[in-house]
Amino acid sequence: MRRNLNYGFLLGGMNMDEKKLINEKNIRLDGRKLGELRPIKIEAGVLNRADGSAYIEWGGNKVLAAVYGPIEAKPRHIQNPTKAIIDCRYNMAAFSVGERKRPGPGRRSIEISKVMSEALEYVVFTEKFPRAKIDVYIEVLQASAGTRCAGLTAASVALADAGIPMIDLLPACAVGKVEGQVVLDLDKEEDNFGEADIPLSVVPRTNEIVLLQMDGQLTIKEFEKCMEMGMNACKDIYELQKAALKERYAVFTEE
Amino acid sequence: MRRNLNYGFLLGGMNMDEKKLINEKNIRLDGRKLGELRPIKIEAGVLNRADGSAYIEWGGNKVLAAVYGPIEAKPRHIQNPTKAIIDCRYNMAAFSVGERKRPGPGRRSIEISKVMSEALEYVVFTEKFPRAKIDVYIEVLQASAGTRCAGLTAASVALADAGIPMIDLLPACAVGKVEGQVVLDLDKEEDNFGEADIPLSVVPRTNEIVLLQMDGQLTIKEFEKCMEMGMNACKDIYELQKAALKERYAVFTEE
Amino acid sequence: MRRNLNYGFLLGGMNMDEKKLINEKNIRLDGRKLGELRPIKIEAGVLNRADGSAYIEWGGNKVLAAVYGPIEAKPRHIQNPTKAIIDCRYNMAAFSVGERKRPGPGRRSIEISKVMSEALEYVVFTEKFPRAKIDVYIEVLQASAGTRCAGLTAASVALADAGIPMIDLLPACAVGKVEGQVVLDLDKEEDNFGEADIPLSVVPRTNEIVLLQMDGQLTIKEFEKCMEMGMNACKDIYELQKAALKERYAVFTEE
Amino acid sequence: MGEVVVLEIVRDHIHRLADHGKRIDGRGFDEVRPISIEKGLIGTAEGSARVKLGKTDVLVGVKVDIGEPFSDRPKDGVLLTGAELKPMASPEFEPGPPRPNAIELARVVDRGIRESKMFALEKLCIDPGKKVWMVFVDVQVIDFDGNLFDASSMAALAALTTTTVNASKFDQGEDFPLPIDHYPASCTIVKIGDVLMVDPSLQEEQVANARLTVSMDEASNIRAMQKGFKGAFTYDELMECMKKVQVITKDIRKKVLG
Amino acid sequence: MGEVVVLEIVRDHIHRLADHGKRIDGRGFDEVRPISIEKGLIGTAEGSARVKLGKTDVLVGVKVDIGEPFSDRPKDGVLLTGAELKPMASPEFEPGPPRPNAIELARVVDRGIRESKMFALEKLCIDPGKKVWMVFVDVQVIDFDGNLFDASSMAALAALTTTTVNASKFDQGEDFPLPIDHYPASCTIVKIGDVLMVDPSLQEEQVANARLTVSMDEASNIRAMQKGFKGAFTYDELMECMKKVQVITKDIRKKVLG
Amino acid sequence: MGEVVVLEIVRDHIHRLADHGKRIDGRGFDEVRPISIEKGLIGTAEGSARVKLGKTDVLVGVKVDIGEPFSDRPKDGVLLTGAELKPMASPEFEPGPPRPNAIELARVVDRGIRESKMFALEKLCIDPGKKVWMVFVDVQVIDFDGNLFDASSMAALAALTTTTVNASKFDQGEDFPLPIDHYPASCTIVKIGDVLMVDPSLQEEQVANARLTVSMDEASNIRAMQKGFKGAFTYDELMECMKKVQVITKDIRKKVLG
Repeated sequence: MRRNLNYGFLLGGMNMDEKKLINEKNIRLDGRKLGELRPIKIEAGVLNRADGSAYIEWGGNKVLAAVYGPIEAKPRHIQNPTKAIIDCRYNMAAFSVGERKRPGPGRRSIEISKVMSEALEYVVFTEKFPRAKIDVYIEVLQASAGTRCAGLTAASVALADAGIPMIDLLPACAVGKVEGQVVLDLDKEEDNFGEADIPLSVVPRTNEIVLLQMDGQLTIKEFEKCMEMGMNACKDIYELQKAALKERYAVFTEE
Repeated sequence: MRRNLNYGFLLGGMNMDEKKLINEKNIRLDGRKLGELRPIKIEAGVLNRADGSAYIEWGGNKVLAAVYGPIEAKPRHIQNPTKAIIDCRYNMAAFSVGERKRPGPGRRSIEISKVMSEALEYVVFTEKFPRAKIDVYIEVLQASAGTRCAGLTAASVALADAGIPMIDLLPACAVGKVEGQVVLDLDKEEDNFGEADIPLSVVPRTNEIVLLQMDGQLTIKEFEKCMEMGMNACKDIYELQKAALKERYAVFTEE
Repeated sequence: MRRNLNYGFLLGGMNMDEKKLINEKNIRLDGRKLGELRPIKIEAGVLNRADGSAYIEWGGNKVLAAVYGPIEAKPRHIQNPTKAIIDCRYNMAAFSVGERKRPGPGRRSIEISKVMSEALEYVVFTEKFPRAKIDVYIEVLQASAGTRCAGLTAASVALADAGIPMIDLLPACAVGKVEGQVVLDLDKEEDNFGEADIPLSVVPRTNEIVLLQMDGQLTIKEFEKCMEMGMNACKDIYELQKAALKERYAVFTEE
Repeated sequence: MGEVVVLEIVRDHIHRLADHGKRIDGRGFDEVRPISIEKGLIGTAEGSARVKLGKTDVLVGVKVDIGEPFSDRPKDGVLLTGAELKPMASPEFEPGPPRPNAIELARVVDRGIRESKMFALEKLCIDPGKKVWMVFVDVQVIDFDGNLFDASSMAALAALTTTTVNASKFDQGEDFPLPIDHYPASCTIVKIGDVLMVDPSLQEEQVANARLTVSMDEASNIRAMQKGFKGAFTYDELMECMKKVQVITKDIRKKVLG
Repeated sequence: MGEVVVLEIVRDHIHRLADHGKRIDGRGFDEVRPISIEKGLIGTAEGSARVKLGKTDVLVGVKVDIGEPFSDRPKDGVLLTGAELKPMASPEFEPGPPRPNAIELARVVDRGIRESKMFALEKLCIDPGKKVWMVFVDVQVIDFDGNLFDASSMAALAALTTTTVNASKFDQGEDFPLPIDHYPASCTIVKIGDVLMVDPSLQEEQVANARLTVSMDEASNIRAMQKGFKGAFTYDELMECMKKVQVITKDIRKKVLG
Repeated sequence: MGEVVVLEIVRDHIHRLADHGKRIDGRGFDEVRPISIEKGLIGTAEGSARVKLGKTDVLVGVKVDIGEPFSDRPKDGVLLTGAELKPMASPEFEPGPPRPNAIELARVVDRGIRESKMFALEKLCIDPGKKVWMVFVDVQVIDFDGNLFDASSMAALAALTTTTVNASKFDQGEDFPLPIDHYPASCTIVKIGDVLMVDPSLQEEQVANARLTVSMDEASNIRAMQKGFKGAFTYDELMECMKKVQVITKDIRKKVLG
């Protein structure tokens, strides 16, 4: 039984010994197959003020990403003379979870912001913008497991929308273990009561892994299966990212 | 019944259904007529270190105002190349209210500081001091309804005491509605149990309104009456401000 | 009975009316004589990254001191054009006391850091390093009364270890009154239940007092006795400081 | 300095247009920008609404919880309003704790709700002195093009009128809608030169002398007011504002509730 | 640099005067500046006093409330002392949370009260482990011309001796005066060159080598002590200080209580 | 700029050595630095351990207290892990509240303990919903030469396995050892060019492309994982890492517990 400070209480009356998250036909509570993603909808260019933006709905998640920059990094002493800094800030809105979240970044948000910044820095041609800063803001408006993956998926679309040169987009998704089986894209109950959760992000062009975290319990064999399933799913998500940018681009050319 | 987090409890045992704030002869609990101010005493030049200062006693309010500046604004990036910044900080002493106030600026103080700064900026010739800053500190030592008006009234006297060129002084006072009647300068009980409260400040020379807030319930007609009563009262307060400065000036010439 | 927020509860069941801290032979609970120090062990040069360091075990205290600098003080506006700043930061580890201490500097730590910085500044030739800063970090890993004296004793050894020119080392120790008698180097129970506590630090070469605080109750006569006892003890501690540096130096020459 | 020069050019332009009875985006002086409202979009919130007022985009989420009442109001539920000007919405907004602009926004929205007695806090008492319903109104600005006060007030009105108190989750009987008594709407007017313009865009706010925000209930009673910016209003201007507010808040209320 | 040069000139001047047995404001070395005391001036406080010590001006307000005792002192009331060096009082003081100077001031004033057992905290217990009286002593510096320690201690003494515990407000029986047992007074002495001067003004503090503050009770017991600044005292100087403190605290106590 | 140049030289040097199968300090790619462990050294802590991993020096203290459980886990004890990168340990670390690096360290150490179910939090319940044991794990870095994750995890493992719950102090029966079920160990691997190196020193961390920290239990189950730095791993590299981790965590566990 995994820890989750935010959602556990929602399941108050539920007796997990009786309830099964996956039935005998390998169908999950929400009707998905083991390797099936929740519905994903991505839209690029949704904000006016930001230099680039994207909105993603992914299962019960609703996440906005906005990009400002590159602009000169300030104060000067934070500048890197050889490349741009990527400063990604992940935030959950007060009303995005069951129990109201107090405003301001907690330890979880700070850690997620850090691993996201590192992942994005790998794909952006930061050396093209010495002394500059690129700000990426991720706002989770409604959360339902997998927000960091939804956020990172949206963030790279927002960077592209801002015209920032990149090696590639960054699709991301979670994979894990529930009732002994490897499953893709855990939903909230699976995340709460499953045995392992691995958010990961892959550079589609090179198949390299740039974001990887895990908690729970897995054998090495199971981890291999997880990685295969997750890396495959990232390819599907990549297509949705490209489609969102094409649609945005199409709108532009029509104007 | 209006909200007031600080004083409500002081009236614990009082039954407001029985107690009347205004009697049948239109006399208020403290003996004042509807359009009568509480006693006001203003003194200019009360501090040694500050460039200008004033002390005001207004009913149960005791408020100090101190002015430092104009001096070069620092750090440089806050400078306005065309005029001086006015930074007014309103603060209530821990012991100024019934229940001890925790030190440090709360949301109420920050809002009041903002509207005060804006009002003072209108009357100071800020364009005479590009890149400079003028600090105005308001310390409420004892509070009893109407502190922001008392503070602003003292602040403009302190600015004059500091020799800072101004269009005019800024008298301020509150007006409101209590038991259906428009009344001037609400005291603590009237503020707690009245129906509306309007702090306002007027430039005497031009009759323009530079500070105006309101909460409660008023018809437009009642608002008109309030404004007339308040604007008139500001003229009386203006005379007290000028007298305080004259007295201060007189002392100087005697020396 | 003196206040001590941290340790008092440890003595929960103890009835102080019956228990005596000093017996009829003038022997204290831990077997020491009135003017006897607890065991002290000092080691210099215990850290790799710091420019200088020292470790001290003193009775139940375990304290580390580290020195960085002199380096240019930043930001520039804190620089003193005529001498170096000494910035000493005293900190108690969360686990160093009976009840877990919340991380971050409290008011007590800030005051101790201030008086320590002032004491150290007297013995360092700060005028040799204009515009510079010397950081001294004191970490109390285990606390048992007298941590500021242990910390200051270690700090001056760490400064010497960093090669910073000084008038002299700074031995420090506490002296106080327990059950009517002047005693040296109070332990935890004596500190909690004694009548007075005086941390002091002496420049051995000149016999000047650079750190002195006191709380409790003392006659002037008793204070005189305390000072004599404490100043003498500082001489003994001074020998231990020098020995620690010699040992460190000896190790170097052997290499 | 560059920014200052640009701002001067914009100022001149807006003033010159105003002299000819025009606004920079072609609107009439008393014309509010297009309003679009989406209600109930946040499933994790007990109430929510997103309001687009021109290019200004604001999301309000309402959370309801159980907590202790304030000691001086033991029988009243608690209303807490917060606002964050997230850097996502504008390059002017910085990360970190709320600054004066955000605090003023939160307090003005709060007063509009509180002073209009939009809902009776005494109806949100569970156990006097011990347990009451706490209503958290969180304003999140998503895109900033001026007049946050009105956009946020509209979103708060829309969110609160669709809020369900999740009583069953806390074993406090059946869920029930927040008991709404009044429907306040606010209207913000800026003074540019001698002209009064409603619903200012960001460019208009940047060059305006003075700003007035008035909240009225459905009977056109004034419930809250806030003058802002470094300029002044005359008495006559204030009274002219009141007339405008009376008309426009009716319109806005209809749009938000309709 | 300009400031440094001015300070050097002042330093030389003060030293030269001291060589001739004089102080910059004409006082004798053992002479305290004029003291004026106003008690009970803050009606919202349970006790208050304003002390002017020369041009230094300090206001202390005492608030009394009911709260929980510290877990290791379940039968003791709580004394909490705070000090704020507000920028109103001096251009050197900055807004924001208390810095080391303010914290040292608060703690030294606190020790003077606490260690002298000015009032017995155990008499402020209402319900052991649950409810005790909490005494908040807040020091507000209004005008700063040196020697805040003594000015604040005097104001604290004056305010506490006139404090009424507002028991009736909390339904805890009749109001009663804070039960005072001891009357501590503090005296601060600086060393400038080889000279000891009591009650330093700001200019004297700025050029002083070392500072010593001693708090004594009415029986001339030492109750608290704090050495400050970057210089040192010899043993003989310390003992000379004690003699001065003994005389001066008696004077001060009389003035404050009288 | 100077620093950047030096870093480039170090980077070239480390890469060139790696091409020849060597590391800057002479170790093999899969070789962990010397480990020394001291347990129980802090008498004021309920458990403690100091781990030196090469020149990295970390102290972990465990405090146990009684408190309230989280409302969504009423029957579970509470585990709280904190880490401070004190400036004592490195000129790179600054005073003040924990920054992202310290927060990531605390959270990775925490996950290693929590996800391995090192001790059953449900066994630390005293009175469900009201009173539980709270276990505070505080990581204090004393000297910093890279790989804080593994050094801290080792110290946490060593400290927790020697922790005594001080029940008698709280009148909760006899003291008892923290009931340990699993013994997690972590191994950190960096990728420099195409080479994987375990237990990176500071210089290696500074030039590494990517970092992977994996925590395994005694049955070689993966319990927690954290990829760090701005580079990437291929699938094959990840699987190679897993094999290394399996071997090395066994070694480490033996050393820490032995």
